[in-house]
Amino acid sequence: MSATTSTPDLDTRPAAAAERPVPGGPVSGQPVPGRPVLEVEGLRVTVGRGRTEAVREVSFTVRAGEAVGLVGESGSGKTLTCRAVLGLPAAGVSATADTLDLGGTDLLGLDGPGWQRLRGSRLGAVFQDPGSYLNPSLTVGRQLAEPLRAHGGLNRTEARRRAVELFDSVGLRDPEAVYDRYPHELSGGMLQRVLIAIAVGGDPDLLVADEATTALDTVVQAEVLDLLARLRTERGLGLLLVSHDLAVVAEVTDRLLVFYAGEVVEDGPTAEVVASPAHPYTEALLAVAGLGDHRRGPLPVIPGHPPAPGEAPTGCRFAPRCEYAAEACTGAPVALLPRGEGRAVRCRRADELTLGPERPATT
Amino acid sequence: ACGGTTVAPSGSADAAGSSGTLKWGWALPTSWDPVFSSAGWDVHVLSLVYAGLTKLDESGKAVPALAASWKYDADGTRLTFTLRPGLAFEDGSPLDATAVKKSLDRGRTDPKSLVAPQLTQVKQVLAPDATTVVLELSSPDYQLPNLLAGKTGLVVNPKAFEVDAAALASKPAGAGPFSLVSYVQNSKAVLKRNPQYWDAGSIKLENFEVYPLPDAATVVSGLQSGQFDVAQIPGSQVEAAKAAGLEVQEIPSLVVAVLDVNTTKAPFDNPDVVEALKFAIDREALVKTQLFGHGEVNYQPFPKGYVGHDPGSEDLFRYDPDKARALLAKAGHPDGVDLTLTTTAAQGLPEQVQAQLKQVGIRANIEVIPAAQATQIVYVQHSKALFTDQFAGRDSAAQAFQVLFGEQGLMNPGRSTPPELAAAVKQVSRTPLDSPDYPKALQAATAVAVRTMPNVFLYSVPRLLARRRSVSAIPAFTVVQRFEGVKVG
Amino acid sequence: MSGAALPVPAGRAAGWVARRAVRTPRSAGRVLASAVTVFLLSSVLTFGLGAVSDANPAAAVLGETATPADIARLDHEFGLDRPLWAQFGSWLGHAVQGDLGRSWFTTLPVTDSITAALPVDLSMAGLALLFAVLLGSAAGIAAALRPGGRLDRVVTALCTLLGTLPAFVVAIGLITLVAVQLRLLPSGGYVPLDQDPAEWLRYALLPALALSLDAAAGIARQLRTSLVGALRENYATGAVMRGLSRRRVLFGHVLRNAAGPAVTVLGMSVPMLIGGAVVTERIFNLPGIAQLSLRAAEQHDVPVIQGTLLVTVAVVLVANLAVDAGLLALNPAARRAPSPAGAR
Amino acid sequence: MTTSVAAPEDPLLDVRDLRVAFEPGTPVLDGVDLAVRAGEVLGVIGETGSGKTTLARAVVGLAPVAAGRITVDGLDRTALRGRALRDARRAGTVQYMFQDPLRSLDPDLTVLRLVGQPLAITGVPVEERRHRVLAALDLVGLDHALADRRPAQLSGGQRQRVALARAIVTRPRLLLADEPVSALDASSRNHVLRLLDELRGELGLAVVLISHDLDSLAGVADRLAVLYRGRVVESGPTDAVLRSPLHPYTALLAASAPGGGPARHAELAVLRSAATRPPAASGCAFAHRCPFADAACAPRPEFRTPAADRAAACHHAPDWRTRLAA
Amino acid sequence: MLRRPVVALSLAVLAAVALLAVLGGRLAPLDPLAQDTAQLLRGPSAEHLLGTDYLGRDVLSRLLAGTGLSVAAAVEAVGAALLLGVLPGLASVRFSAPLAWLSLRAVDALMTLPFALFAIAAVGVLGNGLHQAMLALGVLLAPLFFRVARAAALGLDRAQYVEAAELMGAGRLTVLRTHVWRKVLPTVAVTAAHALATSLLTVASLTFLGIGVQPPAPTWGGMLAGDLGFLAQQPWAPALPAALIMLTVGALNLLADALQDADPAGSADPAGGRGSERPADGPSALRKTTEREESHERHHVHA
Ligand SMILES: Nc1ncnc2c1ncn2[C@@H]1O[C@H](COP(=O)(O)OP(=O)(O)OP(=O)(O)O)[C@@H](O)[C@H]1O
Ligand SMILES: Nc1ncnc2c1ncn2[C@@H]1O[C@H](COP(=O)(O)OP(=O)(O)OP(=O)(O)O)[C@@H](O)[C@H]1O
Ligand SMILES: [Mg+2]
Ligand SMILES: [Mg+2]
Repeated sequence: MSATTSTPDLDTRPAAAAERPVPGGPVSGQPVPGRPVLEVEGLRVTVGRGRTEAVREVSFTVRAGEAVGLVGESGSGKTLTCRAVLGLPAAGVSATADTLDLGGTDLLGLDGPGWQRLRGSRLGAVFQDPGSYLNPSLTVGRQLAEPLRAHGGLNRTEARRRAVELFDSVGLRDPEAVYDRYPHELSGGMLQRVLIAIAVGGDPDLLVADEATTALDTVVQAEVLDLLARLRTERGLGLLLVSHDLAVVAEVTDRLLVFYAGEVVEDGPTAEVVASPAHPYTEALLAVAGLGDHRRGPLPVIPGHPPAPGEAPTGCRFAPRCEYAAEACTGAPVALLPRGEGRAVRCRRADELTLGPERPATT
Repeated sequence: ACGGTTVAPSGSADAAGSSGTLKWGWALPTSWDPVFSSAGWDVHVLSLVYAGLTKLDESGKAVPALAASWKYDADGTRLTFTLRPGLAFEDGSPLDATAVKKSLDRGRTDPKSLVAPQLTQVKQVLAPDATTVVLELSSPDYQLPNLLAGKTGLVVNPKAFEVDAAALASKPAGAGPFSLVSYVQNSKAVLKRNPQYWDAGSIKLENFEVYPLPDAATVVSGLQSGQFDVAQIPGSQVEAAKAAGLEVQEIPSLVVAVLDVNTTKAPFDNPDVVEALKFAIDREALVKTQLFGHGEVNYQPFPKGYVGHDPGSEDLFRYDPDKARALLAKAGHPDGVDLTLTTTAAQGLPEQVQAQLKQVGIRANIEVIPAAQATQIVYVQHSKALFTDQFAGRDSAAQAFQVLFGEQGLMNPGRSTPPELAAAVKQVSRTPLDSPDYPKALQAATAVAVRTMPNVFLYSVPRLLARRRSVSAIPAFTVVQRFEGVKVG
Repeated sequence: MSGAALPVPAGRAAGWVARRAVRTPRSAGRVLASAVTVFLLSSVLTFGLGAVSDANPAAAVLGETATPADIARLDHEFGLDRPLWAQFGSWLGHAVQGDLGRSWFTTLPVTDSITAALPVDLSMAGLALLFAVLLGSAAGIAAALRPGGRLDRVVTALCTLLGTLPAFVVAIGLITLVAVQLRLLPSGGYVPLDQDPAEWLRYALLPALALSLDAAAGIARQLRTSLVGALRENYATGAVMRGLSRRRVLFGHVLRNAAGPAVTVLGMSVPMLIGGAVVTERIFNLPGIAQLSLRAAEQHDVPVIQGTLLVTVAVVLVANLAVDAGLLALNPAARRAPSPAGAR
Repeated sequence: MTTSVAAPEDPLLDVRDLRVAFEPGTPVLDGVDLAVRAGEVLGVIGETGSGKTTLARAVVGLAPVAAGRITVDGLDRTALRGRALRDARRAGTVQYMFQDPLRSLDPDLTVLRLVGQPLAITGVPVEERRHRVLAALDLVGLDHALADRRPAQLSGGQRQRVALARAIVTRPRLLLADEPVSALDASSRNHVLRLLDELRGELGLAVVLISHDLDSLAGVADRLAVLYRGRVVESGPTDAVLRSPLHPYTALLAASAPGGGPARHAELAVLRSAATRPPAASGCAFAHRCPFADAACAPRPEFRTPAADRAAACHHAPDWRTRLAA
Repeated sequence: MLRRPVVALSLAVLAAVALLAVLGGRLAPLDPLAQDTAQLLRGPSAEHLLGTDYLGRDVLSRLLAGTGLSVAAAVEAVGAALLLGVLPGLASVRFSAPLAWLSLRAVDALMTLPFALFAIAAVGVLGNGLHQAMLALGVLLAPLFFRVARAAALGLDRAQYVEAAELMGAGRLTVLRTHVWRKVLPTVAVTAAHALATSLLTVASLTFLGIGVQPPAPTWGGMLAGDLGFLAQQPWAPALPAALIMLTVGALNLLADALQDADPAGSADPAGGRGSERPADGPSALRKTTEREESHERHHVHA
């Protein structure tokens, strides 16, 4: 069965491949720290036949070695944003942007083969439910070796050797045995490691991890998060991490984007945002999450529901649920304005309010 | 078995001009053993590989075949055949009187023989010398030379049935114009010219292939595309065949369409109803629609031109719906009558007959029975009142009478024969075929039969043969189709 | 849906069953048990069909001259005076040894008739199967490449159209066009494969094509549906994310997973191709099993009816086993089995 | 059904030495003991596949019990069969909330019918049924306007609340909630947890709450039971178990939760350090992953109670913590 | 659903056919059985809008009058199949393992029998008539319904909401009524539409072989088969019944496909939830009638 795929049908780039560092080995050609690997400006995503705007005006930058987190309630547009970056909009979804740049490559107007060259080499992704992203009838090793051969121009034995090394580098024990396993023979944690190995196999500049740890239990989740952190420092990888679990994001990321109803409502260094949120929604979110606080106590909630796409109010979208909402909040759309060093917030009353993490939200 | 397609022109010194292959779309036999063949139409194919003491000429008269001559004794109970000298079976073994005797005896005495009933009057067969065969009869019967031209008289090589009689079913052993090279059931039979045949000189075809008859819808395209050289076609395809550049021959045959009537079943237990039935049918219309005009209205079992055809019975029951209605009323059915018309294929004739009967108040309900069960249901159990049938004719006229009208007659479901008819038929059997009285006796019997018997004859069905232009005309044999003189190419 | 549904390993219990599953004695035994049971049940049905018919050999063989004594003699000769179960037992017993009795009508051994007819069906069905697979998968894949695109709509329309035509209309249409109008191929008849392969092909092309169109349409539709479905699955996205080309994703990943239902459809069309081609055989004058059995049915030749049905069932069962093996080969990992707990 | 009032200290749910095996020889639950009192929330935690769902399903009679006893309110549920089982179920004293609300709610039925179903089955007349359904919806904080919607038209949190409403409409005494919040974002999660908390107060419910999420459990559970490979390895008051675990696995779990800080990280490093061996067939279930495992761990550990209300099944319970610090 | 043009068109065609089936005889301008030997196989004329057939009958009238019988025949076969297939299929879910296995093998056995061959043989035994042929066809179609119903019911039997109902103490009938029936129905309807199409075609083919015909009452299949004998005279004649068959069969198939494509799980999930979560069993998993049944059956657990 394994004898069939012999020739990669893409342009193979043996020269480039040969230069690629072996995972775990000395990191060469590492991007200059701080060099942007992903620049997004004015991203808009519409869904459905009515082209309802589900994400609007999203701008952010991921630098080499930096981890950027996207947080927000369910349905706030985190996945749509990631998929737009990955060039994988679902059926009925379309994305436009002013800038969409991956380390110098303009992603806008990239054609099929262009995306192919990026994916599996400079762009990697991991999702929730890792098992479903692997072909159930091929061994996981073969699925890792396949892009190595297609993109890296390795031959069968080289690809296998490299794949085993990669498996080893993501902390899979007995990588030789894992190579010949089928997806259903591996646990969720192992599958997520396999996906990560595949994602970093092409030595990407950017790794997108959308809810990559959500279905895992805490022990495994912690292991996977550690792995991501390690890869980031070792390879200078830019990480875009999505989760609705603020605790996870707070622990892993450098920067934080808080999404609400398709908009970024707050943007800033994670530690600062967590310590002193500037937007009432961020504050509520922090309060609700109760970061790492294992004490009995009243459980705070944010009253009401986030609006469905297209049904958000014209003014501040959070206003109907905001305990600080005032007359001014409902009129015109609110702009995302810079606030201090490297921070921005989308709130009319940002300057008037003093918000804090410990302030419990309304019950 | 017999291998390959290699054409062997060996030993055909007398086969000057024989060549080519004729592909005939007809029907393959139920068995290649004439004694066990169970279908009437098999005789055409069996006659390709077997020969009889006699054969029938184009008009149906017995003429010499293996026997160069024959003669009856004075009281008609002893028939002596004189064989041609030097006859041989296809495998080369001699065909002498002993062989003929063994073959006839097998047909008479084999417990499963299907021809035995036709030979019941033969007391014994003698072979006094190599070329003389004597049949001793229990009663005078001048029909035997005719009868022996058919399946009953086809001579089978004793060597074959003495060794393995069952093998004959797929491997004929005869002395006919052709011999079988290969046979695939339901597919085709490949024959080659038999140089040993007594009349091999008149066989101009080197090879002969027989195929099952194709569907009416595709037969013409089969001929056009060269799948067949000759094939029987239905009347509806005549125009198409001609349009496709094929030659179409209309050969008169003994086949006649007929309704079998069971006079023991109501309402036919009343003779007036039977007569009403005869008048109620518009045979002209039937010929027009069923045969597309290629055929003739007929009120009797024999076609025009055959010795048995009675000129006095032409137009006997000309379509007369009023009379039919009157007869029905007379029979006590003024408001019409209900009956069941049994058939094996409902489309066409039965539909039309049904519609015609409706005109005179006979409400016929069509019932379809499987063709194979027809024998059992209609002929053996006599359980049906009215059945659409076709009579294929017989080699001997007396035999035809027996089948149609005899007390044990297959197509006489009522199982009764009026004495005057029996007498007339007896007279036929007792009249030598070459006697000048013979036609008169036969026609008299026909006249009695059509007036006293319930069978409703409808029309004669010609044998419609379409052929490619490369094939010379097919001789018009009324009873058994023969291919003497036919050429290809 | 196939005959002996081979137990496709599924569920937690089978989670560990990997590609060696095909060869484990347990599943092999189960497959065999299934196949044998199906065969037995089919043979009961087949035999029962003859048994409930009131047909008897006397009617077929003796015809017009039958007397009650004759009928009784023949019934005895054919063993019809024994109890049904005994008849069934000896019939099946002989059948598995290759003896299907003798035709009532021609007195030829049924086995011989079938042996003569079967190659016709097998070679024709084989060719038709080839056509069906080639045409069907080409059309199905082409349509799935761009769901809703022009090609997709053309293929779908064509499949729908083919599905609405009775088989004989297709066959006669092909004859009229190819054999009569274009005079490319003969309109009917048959030359055995072992006699002259080239001639065989000339004769077989048209009927095989007529036979295959329906199956091809079925395969195309099924393949298209499952391909489109599979392309939406996460693992297809996963393959795309690995930077594989569309072609590679389709052929290397999606096709093998999506081919299952199409292969099943293929398996289901085997009975149609082998025994169900009555109309095609009739129109093209092929001396196959279906013709044999149609004729036998018309003549109430019970041994032949039973024999042809039984042999067809056997062939179909074998074909089904092949399909099942094919499915397993396509899908060695017994997909959808949830990951066994504690595998770390 | 026994109606004799149990003494308050008597547990409402009492599971003794429960053994569940889907296939003979490989038990999924192996000697589980549990007790929950009325008005108490017992949190069950453990890694994927450790048998949490199976435990809950065994209690309601959906998993094959190989050995052991499950009594609810003094009635042995394992002994019930046929009619008696159906009658016990119709009484509605025990309710089970499935792990996945979308799958356990018939997509074709409206909220009204879904929640009313247990009442319909017991033959409650339509009017009363409607009344009680709306009351239940009120109790879980769902708008009456949602009563005519179908599951697909609800948000995840709303669905979870519908499932909860269906569970409490029969006024149960015991509720088994299988990961009721794992599919929800933090706000919705807290909504549901608060509801559970309120209900046990108002209805005197005993709740078994299964979850991965330590935060959730910390919020509402009075006591915790930690499951590992089909065995309860530790149990005790929530706070105490999470702060000072007696079992290394519990410690690993607690330390793995995000947001722990540097101290936790050091602890984690030690706890994870063991090289994985294949799990032993007998003895301590955790030994193969345990950094403290040694020859002493070969026999199966007893369930010991070093302090009041606390218990752990670990041979090194008294001393591993010191080795951790070392 | 209704707004999709394919569905609307199919339904329109089927409604027209149904109307014809009911009213066809009354709409016929002439007596469909009246023969006129003076006008055999004529082309269209003012008197006979679609010409006459081989017995001079009015083709238009026959087509109209034939609708009823053709449709009734197909409905008869499918009705028999439904009866013989669906109920046992639903019931088989509760069979004991050996009985279920045996019933499946029996169904397999029926399915391995080649369709046409069996129909021919059965008609030979039962007698040659439309009803007999349809009954035979019904028997052969029944396994399809058995499989479909069983698969659907099996999937549902494992569905959590059925388990939930059992936990409430619901009896089997209640479960069947409230949960199973409605989910099985669409699948059965899809299969029935396909089966109707199949039986219309099969009737036509059998008629061509001379099986199951009942003249003079016209049927589409009968007319089509009959007309093929007169291609030389009227090459276009078979096109008329063929077109009716094609239209009806096509409409049925398209409708079935559309029903199948309407993915119930695909309906919008307004509240978001997590994108990839979808019920793994439930009706959407039952859509493929060709799907193999899982070999291992559910553990029946009643502690
Ligand atoms: N293919 C689609 N068609 C229509 N609407 C969509 C589609 N995909 C997403 N949406 C809608 O867009 C909004 C944002 O969805 P998205 O998946 O980005 O949310 P999210 O932030 O990732 O939420 P979660 O935490 O639940 O994953 C939601 O309201 C969702 O319903
Ligand atoms: N019906 C079943 N048949 C066979 N094995 C089963 C069955 N149900 C569960 N198991 C097995 O029992 C073990 C425990 O499963 P269970 O669902 O109880 O775990 P869990 O703790 O609830 O896990 P999760 O956190 O993933 O929900 C697993 O190994 C599982 O594979
Ligand atoms: Mg998301
Ligand atoms: Mg669980």
